[in-house]
Amino acid sequence: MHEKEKDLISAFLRGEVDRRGMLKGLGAMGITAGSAGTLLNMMSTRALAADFDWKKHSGKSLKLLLNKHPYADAMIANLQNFKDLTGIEVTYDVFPEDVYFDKVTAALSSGSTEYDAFMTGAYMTWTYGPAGWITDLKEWINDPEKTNPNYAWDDFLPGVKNSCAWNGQPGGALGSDDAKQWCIPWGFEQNNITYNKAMFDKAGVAVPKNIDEMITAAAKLQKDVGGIYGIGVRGSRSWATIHPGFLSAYSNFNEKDLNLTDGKLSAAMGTAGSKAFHAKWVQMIQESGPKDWSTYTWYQVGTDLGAGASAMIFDADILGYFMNGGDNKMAGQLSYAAFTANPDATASTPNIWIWSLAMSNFSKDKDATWYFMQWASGPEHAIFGATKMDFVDPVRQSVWKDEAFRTKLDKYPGYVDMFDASAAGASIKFTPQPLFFDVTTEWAATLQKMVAKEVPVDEGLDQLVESIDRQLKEAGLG
Amino acid sequence: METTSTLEKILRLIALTLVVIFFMFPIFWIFLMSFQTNETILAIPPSVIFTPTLSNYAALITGKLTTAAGTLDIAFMRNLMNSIFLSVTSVAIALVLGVPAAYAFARHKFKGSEDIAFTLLSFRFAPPLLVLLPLTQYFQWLGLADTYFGLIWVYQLICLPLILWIVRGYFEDISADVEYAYRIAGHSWFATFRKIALPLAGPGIAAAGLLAFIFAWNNFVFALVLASADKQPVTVGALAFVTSSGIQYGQIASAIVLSVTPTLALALYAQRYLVEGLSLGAVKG
Amino acid sequence: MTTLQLKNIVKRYKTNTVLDNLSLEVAEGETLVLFGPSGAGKTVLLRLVAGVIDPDEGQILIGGDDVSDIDAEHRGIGMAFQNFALFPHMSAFDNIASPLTATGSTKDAISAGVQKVAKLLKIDHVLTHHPKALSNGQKQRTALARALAGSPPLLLLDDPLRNVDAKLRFEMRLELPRLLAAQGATVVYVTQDYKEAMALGDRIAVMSQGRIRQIGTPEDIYNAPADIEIARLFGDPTINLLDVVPKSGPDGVYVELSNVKVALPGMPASVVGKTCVIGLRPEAIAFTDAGAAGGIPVTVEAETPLNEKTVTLVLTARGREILVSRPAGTPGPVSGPARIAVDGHAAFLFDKESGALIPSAATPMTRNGEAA
Amino acid sequence: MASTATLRKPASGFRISRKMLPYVLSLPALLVCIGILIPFITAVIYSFQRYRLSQPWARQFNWGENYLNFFTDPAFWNTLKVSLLYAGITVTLELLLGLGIALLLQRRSTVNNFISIMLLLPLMIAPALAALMWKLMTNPSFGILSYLASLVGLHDFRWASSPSTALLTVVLVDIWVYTPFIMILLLAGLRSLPTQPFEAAALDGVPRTFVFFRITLPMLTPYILTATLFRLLDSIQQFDIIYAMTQGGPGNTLTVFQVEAYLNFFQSTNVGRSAALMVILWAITYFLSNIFIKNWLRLRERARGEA
Repeated sequence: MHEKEKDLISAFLRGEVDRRGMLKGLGAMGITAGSAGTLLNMMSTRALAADFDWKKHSGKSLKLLLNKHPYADAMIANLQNFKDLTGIEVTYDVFPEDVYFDKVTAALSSGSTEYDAFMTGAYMTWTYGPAGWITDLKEWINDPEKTNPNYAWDDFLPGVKNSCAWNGQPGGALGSDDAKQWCIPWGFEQNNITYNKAMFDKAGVAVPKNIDEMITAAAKLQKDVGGIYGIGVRGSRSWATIHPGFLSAYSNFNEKDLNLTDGKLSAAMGTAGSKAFHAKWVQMIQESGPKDWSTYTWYQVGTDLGAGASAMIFDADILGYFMNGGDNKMAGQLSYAAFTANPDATASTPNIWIWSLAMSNFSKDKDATWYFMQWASGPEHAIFGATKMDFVDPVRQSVWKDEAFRTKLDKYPGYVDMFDASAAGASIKFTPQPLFFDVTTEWAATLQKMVAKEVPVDEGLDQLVESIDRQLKEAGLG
Repeated sequence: METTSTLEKILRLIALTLVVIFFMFPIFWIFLMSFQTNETILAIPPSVIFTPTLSNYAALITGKLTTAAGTLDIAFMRNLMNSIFLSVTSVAIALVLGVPAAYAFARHKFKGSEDIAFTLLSFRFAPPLLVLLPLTQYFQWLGLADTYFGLIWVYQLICLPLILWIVRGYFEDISADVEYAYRIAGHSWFATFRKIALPLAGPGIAAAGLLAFIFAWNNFVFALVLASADKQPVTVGALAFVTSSGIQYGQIASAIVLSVTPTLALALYAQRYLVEGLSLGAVKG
Repeated sequence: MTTLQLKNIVKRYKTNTVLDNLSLEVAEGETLVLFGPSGAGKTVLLRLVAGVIDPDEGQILIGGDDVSDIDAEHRGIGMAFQNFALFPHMSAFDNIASPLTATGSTKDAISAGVQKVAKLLKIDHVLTHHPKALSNGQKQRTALARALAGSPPLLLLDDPLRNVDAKLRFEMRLELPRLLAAQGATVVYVTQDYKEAMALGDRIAVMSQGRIRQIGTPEDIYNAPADIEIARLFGDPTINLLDVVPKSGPDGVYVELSNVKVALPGMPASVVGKTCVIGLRPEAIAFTDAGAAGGIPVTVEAETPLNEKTVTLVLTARGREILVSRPAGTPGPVSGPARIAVDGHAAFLFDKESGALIPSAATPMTRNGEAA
Repeated sequence: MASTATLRKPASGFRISRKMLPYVLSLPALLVCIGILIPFITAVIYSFQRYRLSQPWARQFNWGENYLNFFTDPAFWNTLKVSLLYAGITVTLELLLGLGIALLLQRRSTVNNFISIMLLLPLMIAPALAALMWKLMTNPSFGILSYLASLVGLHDFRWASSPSTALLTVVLVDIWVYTPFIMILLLAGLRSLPTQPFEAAALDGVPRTFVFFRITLPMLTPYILTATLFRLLDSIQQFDIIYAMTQGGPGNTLTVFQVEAYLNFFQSTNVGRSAALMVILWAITYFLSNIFIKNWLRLRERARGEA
């Protein structure tokens, strides 16, 4: 490598040149953005090495449990850098998403020492944490001996970071002072609108601004475009139906899943506001949702949008992101918008899904594991993933400020604006408690009954409240 | 029975055609899908007109899969090898263990034989989910977790009862006198078992083995829970095409085609045994 | 050649006692026929001897040695089965060779052995066939050849002629004694056919319901059947059985047949007044002249000439059927009224209730069977 | 020849007695399986505990409480009902269809043999993958089956997504996957029946329906029992197809035992309740198979007696 190039990169790393300037400079030297990224990483590695003993655990080996996901792919693509940096050998098991969490539960519940760290969602830590399977990471984050000075814990989006911290008390506020950091956020998903611009234009429909507009827009799209349905949302009998668009909109109306009074939890879906919202949601699906909505998961919602079978989705922004590429028929034709369901609300408050990294309590070498975790969630890898791979949505504010990343998102019209509009309000809206999956599964089943007109909305919610209160009591929480 | 009228022949033909259409159409459709990309698979309305591509098979065999989110490494061929290894070994061991036991139950009405036979069968109806958690824990302690040995042991739960109960029927249908004759002629029980009982029950053993093979092949919960990624069978491997950036239907279809091929080859090879062989009395009373 | 002894054998299947305290001895070189109806326990007995099943109680001795600890393959037995029990997946040659392969003979020795016995049984032309391709008679001969091939000292033949047609059975019945004699083995032969039993057996053991009812030479059994059942089973034409009530006269016990007194010399007085059945072999009855004393009047109904004898069916005044036999070629009435004379010495008297033979001082036999 | 020389004594002193032999033969199989008995017993113990993985501190024996709770839990009764209904419908239909197909293929011919092997194909596809494919084929937008249904006027047929047709759809997939299993066993049974009674009946001009119900069916009964037993055991434990197609929905339409237990275990991590559900399922299958085995043995014995 030429000295000039090295100098430029070093200047960037010292903060003297901004990223764009550096890339421009490198480009002028005849180096493409792709190889610039690699160069940058190599240089970063050196820069990192300068002020922290990365080699402390050299010669050790770690094993990861990963979900087949673009985040994991990005990490694997960059993994050699970590090995070079630390001398730690890393192996990994990747399992299909369909069975991933079954594998995690099986491995952890049996106390397997095989895996040191693994990918998880924040919701899952509400089980794993109290079960004693994962480690509170605060101890490491706050220890300058163990965490490199460039890690910048403050750089993480606060809503996201806090959503991964819980004090273990049923109903305890996420991110409270006594909260334990069960996992480190890696990448996350905000639930907003992804829409098919051409269809919107054809039907002459504007991007909906609230739930009522969404209902009418979806109906009009379905009617005017023809051969498609208006809006894609998930509907399977699973927690996954509740957490994306549905809960995002629900909480925008300041409705809650559970109430906490005097340390006791009780179902909160029985309010008038909740019933009104449920009625609208159900109506929207009945009128303009997918015909076989009750079998819809992430995959079907995305596939339909990508194949041009639906006009919009109210789901994870990164699902819309994926559908805008690859061999999807609608690749390059999708746009994004933040969504504020409540006409009275000032901003979007999406519920979020956070792919995170957690440390197994059964890990044989937690310090070495933390080395991997801080690298994998560190700023350098975040930039690499976001710019070179599909590591959206990144959880570090610095990445969102990164010019190269923002430029990359130009191909996704409205994505950056969508993010900026809703990031502040983005957090987990669920009440953290160990019966999370019981509550959400039953909630989804109730929605299915309502959509199938097996039960009226009011009555269905009353039954749901009754049943959940009973289960909470049975578990000693209510 | 052979006095079939023309009308009846036609009716039979129609019925058979309907049966073949019902059972074969989805297979045919999967086969077609395996030569398509998602773009044509997800056409509205569905269509049979497409330019066939071998890209799915190429992706599976080379282990490189291009998706909306970049190129992924997949271990499908390794999964396929695992499936073959696990199923073949499990069935082989189940045969080695199960056939002599079946012989014992068929030939020797010994004290408690029905109870033991029933106990062995009862393992088949213990829901796998029930034993899964304790099993993973015990395997952890015994160091059997993440070993082929452990997996093959657990697979016996699937294979052994099936083989035992089907082969038992075959042995019972062999005339005892034939075996006595060989014994009396001066041969040990083992020689008799090997030279008389085994060859005569051979078709039944082949048929039971094939059915056990199919059930072992289709299982995945045990491997998923008990082993790491490098030991997963094709049933888990094929789920890798359900990615967060979309379901790769073309690859799943070709994965199904590839994964069915060894079993189908085995079935066609053992055709004689399967259809004729069972007729020696598999389940006969 | 060896001896076979069974001592107090008991075999039960669940609650059903198949062999009930059965004892039996077979002498060296002897051919013993086990005769009895199906379900008598004959086949079970053979299997016990062969060693493929174990007795619940009792001892089996071969050549004087207790064999309860010796497996079937070491007992030195040849056995032929009623259903042939050929190995369906082996050629006739391999079937017959099976006792020879077990001893580890050389290929040539096996081949020579098979050829020899196959020639003897006239099946040397079908040795390459599988059982499926053999006729019933060939199967039967193959089965027999297999039993003989190893030159076993003890040969168990389980009704080998049961499943072959009449002609073949007739041929084999003539052929077998020669074969068995040539073999020089001790033989236990099971059959349900009295002629076979008479033709083949040095002695016959009559079995029913798990017990031996009578044992003795064919003549013994013929001349002194232990009960009505045995009397009826043995003999062709069948024995004449008539209900009688013996009376006491000056010359001893007598019975009346069509009001004609027939003296039964040597009968004990205790039978007087009891309901009995008299058994008269057809050859114990003869036609007499019309004027002779003690002649019983009958009507001749039909005559059947057999090879060496002529059998005549006659009716008594009360319409009871009686068979009369006389050596072929001797004169006799063909139709119409006639008189017959009964040889009281040759008559059997059975207790009607129990069916047991009532021993007479004149009966030339020693009782055997269950009492043994 | 000395008479004792006729006994060929065994060469070595080691000898497995006839009484021990069957035990020796069946022991390895039993030992291999008995290992599984330990986790099984452990699981039964779990079912008598209050045992949620997410509340390890609250783990304790609550004896029959998990079971007692079922009595007042409408979800449990629904599960019981749905499971039995599902098993009943699938096994009945598969039996009828399998028997019908076996009768169609009864005649021995190359074509029939080939068809019968090809019909096994659905069985060879892992049920989870088969369900995935069916889900695609019944998708209202891209699904070929939905398209074909719309051609015959069924425009709004919702397949697995409507409570009124979900059971039907899942049963359809189950039939598609598992009928071949019954078919192949019954076909083998049919082909092994002795020919004489049928020839005699044909000569006497006995009506064919009479022949079928009075000769074919009774003679086939042992085969039918075995096929039904294995199918019933699997069907009442169905998971793959239902979970992949509907996850137990819509509503609680298809929350069969295994789906409930799976969700209880893997998602709610309520081990105690999950184990109790499984133990009840196990008890049901034990009871059912006991009935079947008894009948099977009785039929075998009868067949033996006639032989």
